[in-house]
Amino acid sequence: MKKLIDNVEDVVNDALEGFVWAFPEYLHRVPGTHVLVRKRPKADGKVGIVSGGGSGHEPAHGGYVGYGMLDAAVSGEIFTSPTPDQILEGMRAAHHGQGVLLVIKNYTGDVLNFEIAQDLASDEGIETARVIVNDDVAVEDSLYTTGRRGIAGTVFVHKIAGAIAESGASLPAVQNGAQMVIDNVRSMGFALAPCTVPQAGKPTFTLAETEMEMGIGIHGEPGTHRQDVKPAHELAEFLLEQIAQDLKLEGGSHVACLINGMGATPLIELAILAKNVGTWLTAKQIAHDVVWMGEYMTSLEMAGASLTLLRLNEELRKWLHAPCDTPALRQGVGYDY
Amino acid sequence: MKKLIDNVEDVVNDALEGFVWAFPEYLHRVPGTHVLVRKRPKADGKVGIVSGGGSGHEPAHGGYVGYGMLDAAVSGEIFTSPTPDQILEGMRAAHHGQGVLLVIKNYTGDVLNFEIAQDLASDEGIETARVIVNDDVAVEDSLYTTGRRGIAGTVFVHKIAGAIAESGASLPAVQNGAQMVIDNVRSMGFALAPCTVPQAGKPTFTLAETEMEMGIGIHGEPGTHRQDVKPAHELAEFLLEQIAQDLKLEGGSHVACLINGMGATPLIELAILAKNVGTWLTAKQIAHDVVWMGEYMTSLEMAGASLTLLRLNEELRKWLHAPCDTPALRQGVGYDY
Amino acid sequence: MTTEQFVQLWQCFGTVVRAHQEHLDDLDRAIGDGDHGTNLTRGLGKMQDLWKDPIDTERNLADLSKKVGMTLLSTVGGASGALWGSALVKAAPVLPSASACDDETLVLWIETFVSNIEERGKAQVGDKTMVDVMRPAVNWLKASTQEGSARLPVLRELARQWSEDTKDLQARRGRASYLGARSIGHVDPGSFSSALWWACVDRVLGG
Amino acid sequence: MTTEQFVQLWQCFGTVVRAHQEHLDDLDRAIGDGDHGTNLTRGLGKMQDLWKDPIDTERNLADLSKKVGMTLLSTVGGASGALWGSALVKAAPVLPSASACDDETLVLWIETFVSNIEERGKAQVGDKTMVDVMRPAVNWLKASTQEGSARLPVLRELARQWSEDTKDLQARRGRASYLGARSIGHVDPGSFSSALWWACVDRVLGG
Ligand SMILES: Nc1ncnc2c1ncn2[C@@H]1O[C@H](COP(=O)(O)OP(=O)(O)O)[C@@H](O)[C@H]1O
Ligand SMILES: Nc1ncnc2c1ncn2[C@@H]1O[C@H](COP(=O)(O)OP(=O)(O)O)[C@@H](O)[C@H]1O
Ligand SMILES: [Mg+2]
Ligand SMILES: [Mg+2]
Ligand SMILES: [Mg+2]
Ligand SMILES: [Mg+2]
Repeated sequence: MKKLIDNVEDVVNDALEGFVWAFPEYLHRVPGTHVLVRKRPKADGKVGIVSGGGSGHEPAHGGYVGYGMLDAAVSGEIFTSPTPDQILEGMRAAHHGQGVLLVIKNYTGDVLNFEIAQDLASDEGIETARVIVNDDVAVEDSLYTTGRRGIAGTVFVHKIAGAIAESGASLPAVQNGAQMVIDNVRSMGFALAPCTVPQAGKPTFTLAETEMEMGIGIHGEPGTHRQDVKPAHELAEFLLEQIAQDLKLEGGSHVACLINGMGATPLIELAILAKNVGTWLTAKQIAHDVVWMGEYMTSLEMAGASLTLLRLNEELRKWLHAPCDTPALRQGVGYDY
Repeated sequence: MKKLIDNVEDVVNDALEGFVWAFPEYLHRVPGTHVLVRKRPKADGKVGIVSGGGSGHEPAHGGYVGYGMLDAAVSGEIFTSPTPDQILEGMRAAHHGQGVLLVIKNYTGDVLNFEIAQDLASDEGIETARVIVNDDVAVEDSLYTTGRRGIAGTVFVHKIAGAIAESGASLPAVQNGAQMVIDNVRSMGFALAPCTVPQAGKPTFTLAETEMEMGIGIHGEPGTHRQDVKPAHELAEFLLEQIAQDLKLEGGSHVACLINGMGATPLIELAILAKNVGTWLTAKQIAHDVVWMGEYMTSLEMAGASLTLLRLNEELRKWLHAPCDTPALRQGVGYDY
Repeated sequence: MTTEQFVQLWQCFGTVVRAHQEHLDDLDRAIGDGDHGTNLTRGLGKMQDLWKDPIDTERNLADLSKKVGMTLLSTVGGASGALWGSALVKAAPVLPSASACDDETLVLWIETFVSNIEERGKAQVGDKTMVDVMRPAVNWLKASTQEGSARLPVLRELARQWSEDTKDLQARRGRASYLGARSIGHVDPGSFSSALWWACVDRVLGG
Repeated sequence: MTTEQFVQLWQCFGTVVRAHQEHLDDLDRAIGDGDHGTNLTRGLGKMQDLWKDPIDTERNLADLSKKVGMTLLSTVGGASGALWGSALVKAAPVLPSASACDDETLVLWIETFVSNIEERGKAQVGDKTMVDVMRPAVNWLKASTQEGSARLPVLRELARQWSEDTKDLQARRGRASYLGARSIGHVDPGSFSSALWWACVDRVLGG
């Protein structure tokens, strides 16, 4: 295991320190916690938004703390959901009198720990609501199981819920907006090479030089199946077909796209994937509006990518285009030509 | 070689298409060329800025095309400087009546091809000037050799020259500003794992599981020496000492920092490196202003990082903080709390 | 059960889990995210740290259950941390605020926190989780007519077997459920650590 | 040299470089960026494409030199593309706008483009570049008293040796110079491809 780290035990703490050091105008760390909050808090009277999860998904989630997105991000150990006491700290910091929305990715550990934290916050008189992101179409959605995982589509939830909250909307309105995103967003990913959790010291799975893993999550979990490495256009087609089928997209639909690198896949390869996404959408006569391409929700140094489509309506489009200013996502720079 | 591509021959073309598809509001491709230009060109009467080089350094250079940075970026094949005819196309597209500044990284191929293009542009009546970036302290600076390489520090040149040009300054003024950056910027990098040029199909060098390469460039070139993998704080110290010595930094100096990933190193590791950079600067009583952390100038899927320090004065600081709006770097989002 | 035994039980669990950390991680790597051993070791290690000094004066089983629960809740993370932690906190009132309890109360305490795990996790026997060991174990204890200390070595072996039996199941809860049919053929890590817990119950309270 | 021979010379160079592409890339990988073979193959291949149809009517050596130069300039990229390309363009006027030239003009043409390479690249013999083959080769040609066609096989072997001799040098120009002393012990890729060019000169114009 070759990693640019000092000590496997300190990885999360050191990275949080590095983030705060690199983005002092955006981030503040609640002392003694794994909680990053906005340096300049939101105005009172606006709904706070807290997200979080295991570490190892950077820039998620600390990278999305800032104007127009999150108020606080809570980090667990690598790939391990944060604990309720930490989440509670995040909720306290994010609370500006109008309640707090929790954005939770659908993993048992995350759901349970956030749920317990929500109980604790209620005990303190903090009004809370939550949404559970479950965008991964690689996993069957069934009432009788845990359902689908939450992966990169979460970033669209941050963006849109953040914009709604920034507008001064109520907690139910922010929650509804977030849920509208969740109802319309689907993702799927694959790995060309696995990742290694620092403390474990060995890869989460192994692949031969010609193999890839389809339908992976963001924790180095094995995916749905293993197959020979395919060219980018076949991968794009396969993922898009799964997603589009689940979303029941058809000619004339409007979508936003997220072409997300898993950590070790360089931008030049993501751009090639993007080109193929564009070709496919055009062929299907599906219009696209926003495209995000880069590393938004990673899995340590896994090589691979995920695709996310968000079906847009007028409302979602409006919030998606609203300005935001965070370490990882900034848009809406104003200037004269 | 596992890559997310369709065809080794089409990598550069496909990636350019993907970039333009993903960033339509920023980028336009000059038809039939490898030139990306601003979708909304700069106003007439302002100096144009053209940069470029081999592909494989994404987001460099197309990612820096936009308001406040570049007017055009010219891409060669992977790690191969672009040809004069392509560079000339870029200069034509970037020319708005006040001349064009060429930002060239100090590689023989780049320097020669840009030089020839400059001659061709002059023949067409385009006034030109150029600067040569040579920030890599891993390489000895000698009059009797090619001198130092240009690496990640180039992005500071783009940022500051871009801001000066946007202000309406003359070609000599933009060139002087760019040169001031070059005189004050130094970088050095290392690799934990090599990269593979798609057409070659094999790594540019090989490293044992415990080895790393110090002083690498951005083309998969071998560096200055090979050594055992070291913890992040030792690497940070070593690089910073080389850089600070060359820049003659001392307590009280002000710098901007770029913590740059080489392609496969995830953000969490860059953050750990950043933390150590912060610790070192504090210990040396060197004040820092701007920090950029992420992938700014990569080397395909090489694992590793480079550090860059730019010694700041009031003027450089001002231009560094000016807004810019490009695919890869945006700052200056305006909003009310 | 005395407070000494209570503390010994969790110290034993910490030691045994640490010894099996890599195996637990490996089990979790196969059908989860490879951190189950690391998670429990972190939390139980923290608890052992708290108890490094001569056992404090807190000779109060209810408080101890709450304390262990809170500690696990804030240090383990993941699904297992939330389940063990919150269940122990919720089950604490079942124990007396005294330095010992009888066997019946002990079983009721276990029954209560297992029920809490089931409720919180919405898991049933057969879902391929820790419940596949915890629930049959409590039921067996309740149904058993043997003496408390004599029956525990038997239960310890049964728990081990119940964990082994999760191998043939398809996961319906937890991270392994994302794998669908691919989860079949692997032992559930949480069931394995649960069996280790029963081994400690035997070691500390058994004959 | 006739226009036919001129075309044959570059077609030969394209074929021979393609055959040695991997070796040239390997040489460049050791002390550069591993693309020298790929670069030249791309450019020379493009030229072969242009000539696929029966050689055009352009029976004009000066134009051909310019055309080859422009093609290399716009397709090879890197240091070698700029050097070969611009030098051939600049040397074109030395050749007659006719379908043949005498030996003296041929040598003057080579001398001119080699000088151009030296000027543009600011490289001298000993800097571990293509100049280490090109310059001694022209000088030897000029000094030689042998017949044109007979001396070429000798020169071809000499060029090969001069390229081999770059192994012991430390690079002072081009990408290899960044390696400092670490560049010693490897043959310069550009010198090797230059020797291949001289081999083609021999094959097309030699005895
Ligand atoms: N809903 C649930 N109910 C009961 N037990 C569960 C549930 N989900 C997961 N578990 C148990 O938790 C174990 C995984 O714990 P751990 O690896 O520490 O957490 P995570 O899955 O969050 O990484 C599983 O092996 C399973 O036994
Ligand atoms: N300044 C120079 N003068 C003459 N020849 C040079 C110079 N710089 C490089 N070369 C030659 O070019 C060769 C490298 O060509 P190539 O690999 O195609 O370009 P690049 O170095 O840009 O990748 C070197 O081996 C050397 O012979
Ligand atoms: Mg986990
Ligand atoms: Mg090159
Ligand atoms: Mg786990
Ligand atoms: Mg080369």
